[in-house]
Amino acid sequence: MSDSSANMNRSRLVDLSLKIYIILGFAFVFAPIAASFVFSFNSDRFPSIPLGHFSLEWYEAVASDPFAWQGLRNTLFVGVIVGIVSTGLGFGAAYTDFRYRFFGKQIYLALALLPPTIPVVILGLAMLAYLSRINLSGNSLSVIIAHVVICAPFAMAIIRLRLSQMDPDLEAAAWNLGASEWAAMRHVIIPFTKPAILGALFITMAVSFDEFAIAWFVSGLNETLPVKVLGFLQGQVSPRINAIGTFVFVTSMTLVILAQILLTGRSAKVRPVADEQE
Amino acid sequence: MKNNTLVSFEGVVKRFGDFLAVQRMDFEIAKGEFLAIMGSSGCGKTTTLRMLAGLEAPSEGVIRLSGKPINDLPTWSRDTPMVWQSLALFPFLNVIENVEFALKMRGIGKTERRRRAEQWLDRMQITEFASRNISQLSGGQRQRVALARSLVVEPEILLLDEPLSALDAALKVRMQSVLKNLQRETGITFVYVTHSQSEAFSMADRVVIMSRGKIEQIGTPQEIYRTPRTRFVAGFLGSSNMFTGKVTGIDGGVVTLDTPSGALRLGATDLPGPVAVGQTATLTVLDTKTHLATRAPAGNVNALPVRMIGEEFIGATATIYLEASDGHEIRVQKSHEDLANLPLQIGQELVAHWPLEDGHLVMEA
Amino acid sequence: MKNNTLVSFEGVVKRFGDFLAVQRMDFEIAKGEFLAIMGSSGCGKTTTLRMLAGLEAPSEGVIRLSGKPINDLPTWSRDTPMVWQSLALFPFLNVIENVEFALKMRGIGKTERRRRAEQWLDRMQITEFASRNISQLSGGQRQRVALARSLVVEPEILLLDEPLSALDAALKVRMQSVLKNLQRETGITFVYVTHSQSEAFSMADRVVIMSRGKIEQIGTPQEIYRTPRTRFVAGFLGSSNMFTGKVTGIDGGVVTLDTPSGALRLGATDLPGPVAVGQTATLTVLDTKTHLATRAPAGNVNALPVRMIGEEFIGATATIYLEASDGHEIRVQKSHEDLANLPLQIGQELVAHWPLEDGHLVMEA
Amino acid sequence: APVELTMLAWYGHAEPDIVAEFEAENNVKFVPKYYTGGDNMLGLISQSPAGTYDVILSDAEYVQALNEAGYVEELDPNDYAISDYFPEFQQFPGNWSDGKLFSLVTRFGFLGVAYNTDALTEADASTYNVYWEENLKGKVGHFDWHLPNLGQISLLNGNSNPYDIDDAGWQGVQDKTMSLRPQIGGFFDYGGTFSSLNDGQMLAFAGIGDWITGVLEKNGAKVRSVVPEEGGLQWSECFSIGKGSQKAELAKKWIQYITSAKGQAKSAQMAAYPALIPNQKGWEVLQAENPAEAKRQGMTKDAGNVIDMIRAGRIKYRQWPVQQGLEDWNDFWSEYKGA
Amino acid sequence: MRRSLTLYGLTFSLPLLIWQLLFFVFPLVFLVALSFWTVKNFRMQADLDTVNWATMYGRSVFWQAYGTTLAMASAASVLVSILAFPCSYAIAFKLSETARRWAIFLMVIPFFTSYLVRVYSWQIFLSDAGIINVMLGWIGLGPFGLLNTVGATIVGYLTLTYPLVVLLQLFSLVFIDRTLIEAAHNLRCGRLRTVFAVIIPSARVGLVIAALFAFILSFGDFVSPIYLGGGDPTTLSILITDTTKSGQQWPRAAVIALTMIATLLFVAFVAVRFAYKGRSK
Ligand SMILES: Nc1ncnc2c1ncn2[C@@H]1O[C@H](COP(=O)(O)OP(=O)(O)OP(=O)(O)O)[C@@H](O)[C@H]1O
Ligand SMILES: Nc1ncnc2c1ncn2[C@@H]1O[C@H](COP(=O)(O)OP(=O)(O)OP(=O)(O)O)[C@@H](O)[C@H]1O
Ligand SMILES: NCCCCNCCCN
Ligand SMILES: [Mg+2]
Ligand SMILES: [Mg+2]
Repeated sequence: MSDSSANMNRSRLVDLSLKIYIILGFAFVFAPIAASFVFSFNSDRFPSIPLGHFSLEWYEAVASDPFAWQGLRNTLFVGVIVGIVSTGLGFGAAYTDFRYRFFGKQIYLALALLPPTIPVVILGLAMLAYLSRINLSGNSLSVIIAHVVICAPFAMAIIRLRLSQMDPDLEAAAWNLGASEWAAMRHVIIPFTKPAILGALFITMAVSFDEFAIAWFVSGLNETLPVKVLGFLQGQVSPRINAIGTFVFVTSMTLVILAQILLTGRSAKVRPVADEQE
Repeated sequence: MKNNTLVSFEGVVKRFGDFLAVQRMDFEIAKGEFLAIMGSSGCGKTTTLRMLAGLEAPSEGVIRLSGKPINDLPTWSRDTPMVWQSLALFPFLNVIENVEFALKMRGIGKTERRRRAEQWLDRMQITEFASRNISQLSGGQRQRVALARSLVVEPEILLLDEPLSALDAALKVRMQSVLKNLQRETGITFVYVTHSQSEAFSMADRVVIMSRGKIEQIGTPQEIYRTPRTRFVAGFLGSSNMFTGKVTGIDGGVVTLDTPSGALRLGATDLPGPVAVGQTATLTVLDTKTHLATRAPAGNVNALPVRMIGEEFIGATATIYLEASDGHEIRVQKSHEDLANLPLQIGQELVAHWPLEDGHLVMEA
Repeated sequence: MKNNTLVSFEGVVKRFGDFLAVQRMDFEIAKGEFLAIMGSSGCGKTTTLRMLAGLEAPSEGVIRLSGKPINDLPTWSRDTPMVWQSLALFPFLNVIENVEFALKMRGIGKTERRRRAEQWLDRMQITEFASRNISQLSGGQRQRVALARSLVVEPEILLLDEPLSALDAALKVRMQSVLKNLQRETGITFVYVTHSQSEAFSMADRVVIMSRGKIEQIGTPQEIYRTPRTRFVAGFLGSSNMFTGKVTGIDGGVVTLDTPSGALRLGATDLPGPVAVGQTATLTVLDTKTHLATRAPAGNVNALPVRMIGEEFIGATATIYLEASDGHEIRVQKSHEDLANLPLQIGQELVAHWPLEDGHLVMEA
Repeated sequence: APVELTMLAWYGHAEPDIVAEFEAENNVKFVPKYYTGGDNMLGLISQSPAGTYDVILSDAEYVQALNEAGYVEELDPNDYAISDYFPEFQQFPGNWSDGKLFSLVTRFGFLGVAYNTDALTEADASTYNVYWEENLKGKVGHFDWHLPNLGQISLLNGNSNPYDIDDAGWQGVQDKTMSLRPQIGGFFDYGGTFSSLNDGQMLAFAGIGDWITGVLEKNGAKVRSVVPEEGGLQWSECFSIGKGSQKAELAKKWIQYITSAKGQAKSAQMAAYPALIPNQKGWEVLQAENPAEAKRQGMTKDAGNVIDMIRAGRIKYRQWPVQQGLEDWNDFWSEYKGA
Repeated sequence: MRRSLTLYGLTFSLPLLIWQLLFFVFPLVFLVALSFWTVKNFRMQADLDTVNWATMYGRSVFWQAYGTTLAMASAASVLVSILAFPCSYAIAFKLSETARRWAIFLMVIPFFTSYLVRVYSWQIFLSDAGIINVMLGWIGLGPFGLLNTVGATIVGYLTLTYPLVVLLQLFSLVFIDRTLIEAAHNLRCGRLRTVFAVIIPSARVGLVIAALFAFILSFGDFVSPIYLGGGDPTTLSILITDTTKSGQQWPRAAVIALTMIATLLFVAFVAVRFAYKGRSK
């Protein structure tokens, strides 16, 4: 796509500068991640320059902390379920907005998009107050509930954006070719929005992985890892922050890279695969 | 309703908000008929087709398919496949998967599906692209995929929205005969929206001419061509000379019309309705039925002195452009041979003439 | 290069990866010329236009504009406005803003810009839509906006990629004359890609016929129509009967060809190159120059016994389909009058004939 | 499997260095929930079902609130070795209500001037006036809570009872505080306080004491705390049993353990942050186990030890304002920050 | 055909509606109710008193914090949009298919690292003895007070929003019809001008939505103002925490929160209106 544009319409200098700019952007994004990585192996409890010596002490501290493991399990469990549920809900809402016009749609959309605008500290307390009154507080389920509330809008936004790129005749064409609404959903809408669905799945999982303020309130004793990190940051300043951060980072990266490789591998030989599908 | 009626529109109206896209439409389509719909851009052709396909709901009126009202029948239960103007091919499926789509929706097994799809790829001469992505095809190639995708189910009725408009002339002709043959062989009813008069006239059994959401005329190509019922139709076909004036006399089977270009007459046998002296009306005569001579011929004909202002040649025919004494433009279309012994130079004074029975009356200014 | 050459393609080749979209192209476009490019779908018409517009870089060869090589000139420095097949209207601008776009880019002030844009809206009969969104227009209306958007700068050259394909017949004719007049009045060079033979032939000064990335023939409409230089051209125009066979004799200014339908002759004056006995060649004769009779006429003509298999009427002309003794299909196109005194029934035995000088030779099978 | 005991506390109180022994002896596993501020804690308790937390650790001020709101169980004084406590801590304010015991103080500490030893000498830091020094402009940090900071200014203004001041005294505190605003480099929570003192970002700190600098010192940072001549403030942490606890018996056992001499010595050396302990026998154990730390913190029999400081009247309890509302102080603090 | 909601439609529309009603609207209603409660002796009591509203709206510090937060969040969203655009533009138009996929992948990575961790890490860069000042020291500059400044807070906001904004911008840029760009070039619109005349208008919805998200996230964030800004100046999120320190003054905090919600709603409404302005349905 990018190389089909004729070469006389491009300027090497501009292209080069832009590419350097991309790299600078990544430098900004990765600087704190890299620093955290480095300091997670630093012996000093309080990070400062010059570095102390190499040490795995903070990893050992985390690894030997059963609550860190419990937190990780909670985080993963919550994150995966939140990702799936909020992507499902967000997809439904995005499709509703794309396809239907009905009375009160503005309100519906407001409900669908509002939650991320509520300050988390307040939302956390309000959630806790409400959930405890209906006996749903203090466990992973309450974190899932709360996270889905704030994640579904992200999923909806991402998927809606993709739907707006779809030729509106496509769905009609499928119906016209004998696909019921359900079949058109399965064979047209979902394939078309698949990249956005995967994107939404990842982003919502990531948002959940990283959310600590609401989770602090509603998780009770079943804390997720970010809540623990918040505790480390607010309560003691420990390089365990970096150790946990790096560990989670490396783990999720491995997963994402695997997914990426799988997806790339798939698309490279998309046709043969498509032939096999169902 | 006749016995062999497949589709009927009864008082169908379609509004988009305040905008009246289709006005009270009443017509029928017979089983196995090839119906073409023509009309100027934005006149409601696509909208009509979409209502039939169940993609728009009529605002008023009833549409029947095989006698049953289908207003409330969803598209997917209708079996009225359509070839889209925008094509609406599925970008995430390759060519053959697109063609297989409708079969898959009908639950037809993989092998059978593939077999039938390949057959149609072949028929549409796109076999070599079977596993290409849609984005890798040229406009014309895409259109053929769209055709194959709808035809593959061999439906009872097929709706086509300018299916050939992106094809080149040769391919268009070839595809026309493919379509026409297919239609004859299978007896599928075709409803065919097109901008091309030659397409409509050479393929269709009947043609609908629309203007601003209204049906102006329905009839066989011959009827419409020979006797345009409204000024719009005559003007739209672009094949008639038109003279507007006041009716000054009706007697002895002859109607006389006083026009700025001169007094003209026509036979009163084929009038569109009651005609009274003093009414304004338009006389139309086909440019192919309008003859040229160096002087007014003898006999019961209309004859107008004209001056030649231009000529144009397309293939076997030439079109001569002339103007009457009042500056009104008149065209004459003839084969080269017919014109061979006329002094055709710009500025030449000639006489345009036609027999009374070749003129038709339209009660409009 | 001639003095009045505006554009020249010199050995231009375009590859997309391995795919050869345009093969060694050499031709020139004169200042003020109206050049039409035709060819089957996917043959490289759009690619050729895009190279001229600076939207694709030639893989080999040089394109010159007014003598200067422009291979390395970016689009925006070229002044080669184009009317897109997909229109490419800006959806975030309304109609008049679209039309003003190019003027704005040239730094023309607001009032002047508006004035000139309005003038063009008017010329294109879309004044009433001036402040509409593009999405609220019908296909035809959009196409007119696209035309206005490119024409508003009154450029030296205008590239058009099937600009009228979505318009209805009447509008198409009107727009054709608008375009043709405009081209004459302003002297703008038009390079016009079209699928429509009648568009190309009635508007263009010269026509380029392409096939599979190659130029098959360049010439005036008459030249091409009368003397197709290749089988492809003859077949593409669809207006000639073709007979392939072996050259059996060349003498006395007459070439004899032995074909399955019979022995045929033609004058040796207008041969495409050296011809030798034993070579395979194809004789073409226009269907409008092919005559019918009940028996072989006297004189120096080719005459073939044929049997009628069908007929078709479009407007003033009829096409008769016949087959020769070997089953080869032959078409004859005539006005109704010309056919008036022939017994035209399916199955009727007739004779197809034409004077020797109406046949042309193509050195291909 | 071990019995789970839930504890709501500041960070550190349920870490292995403190609880491991108790856990092993009683086949218990603590499940901690660490909070980051008393208000935060109150909010959490008030919105959670009763019985969620078995053991609650809270600062002395909040104990009253917990008690009044009925969030904690009554304790039996006879269950605990209160008699081992220094007399000052046996009837500790807030622990008792209408003669009934609701919580038991377990650790305390002093708040004074925390300073960077490279930038200031102990003599420099021995007055709250050091905060106004020209060379500390932008280098003075606040622990972001009105109570200790305003208490210190109140002490500086000469109020012998820093939290029980009349309107004129309150106005004086406000005026004096406002005059400090240009010196301030930031308002920090616990973590921020740690890092900004450690890396020299802030050179002096108001509203904290050894519980911060002690940890930093152990890690080699050049910081210390001193109780200045105007006097210091005392913070105190108390244990209670949460209302509705299903494991009250075990909770009681824990409080017994941590207030015993052995538990107290552990508590004094808590890895998260050091503190003073009110149990005299605990002092002895600490002296035996870790004389250096006992000396560093001033928990020795030597004259001038921390109890002597209390007895000399140099230390005042941190408490809610008496004549003004808590809101008045807090609102002023917000205004001060926003100024 | 747009029919009224059917079983099919409801299957997609209802779940979110029910979920948000149950778990969002009710807590929100509770929040509204809470703002009318009163606090006595550290205990919140159900009440119907406007005192919290009157108190908060009567305090200059509230309006100060409001102004500060609004200004900082606006600055952050404008800044991040401007800084992110060349990057997303370059990714969309200057990279090959494969490089683009990797760039997107790299931009997603930050979502899998804790924001807290990253902010904490920034302290190491920005402090007086931190990485940046040490490096500046090598060339004889500084140290500069970088940490505990508004600038540092903005760096934190950028950390939070930059990857998201790049991705959202990118998402609308890659789907721009390339022929539009060609058409613009063809009509004499140069490279840079095309960016402003065609690319930005075409991607307007995505760009505005991205800026809106940046604004929303910055407006409500309390991590950066505290850990990088040193809590000074007071933002609304800090004021909320502070307010609760008046002995369980959650009702007053609710007033602040509701005011923030109203503000964000208003901004979102205006932004969406602007984004879709001039587009037909
Ligand atoms: N969804 C819609 N909302 C509003 N107006 C519409 C809608 N669809 C079509 N129209 C309008 O209704 C009229 C008829 O449209 P339609 O698409 O049927 O025209 P058409 O005859 O197919 O034109 P063309 O030959 O240009 O394709 C047009 O004026 C069009 O602008
Ligand atoms: N960017 C591209 N990459 C690869 N192949 C291309 C590309 N653009 C065009 N082609 C191929 O080059 C050939 C010529 O394409 P072009 O668009 O010029 O055809 P065309 O003559 O305009 O056809 P149509 O009449 O269908 O518009 C086609 O086979 C097409 O598939
Ligand atoms: N991490 C918690 C530290 C608790 C210290 N409590 C004393 C408060 C001093 N203001
Ligand atoms: Mg249409
Ligand atoms: Mg093309």
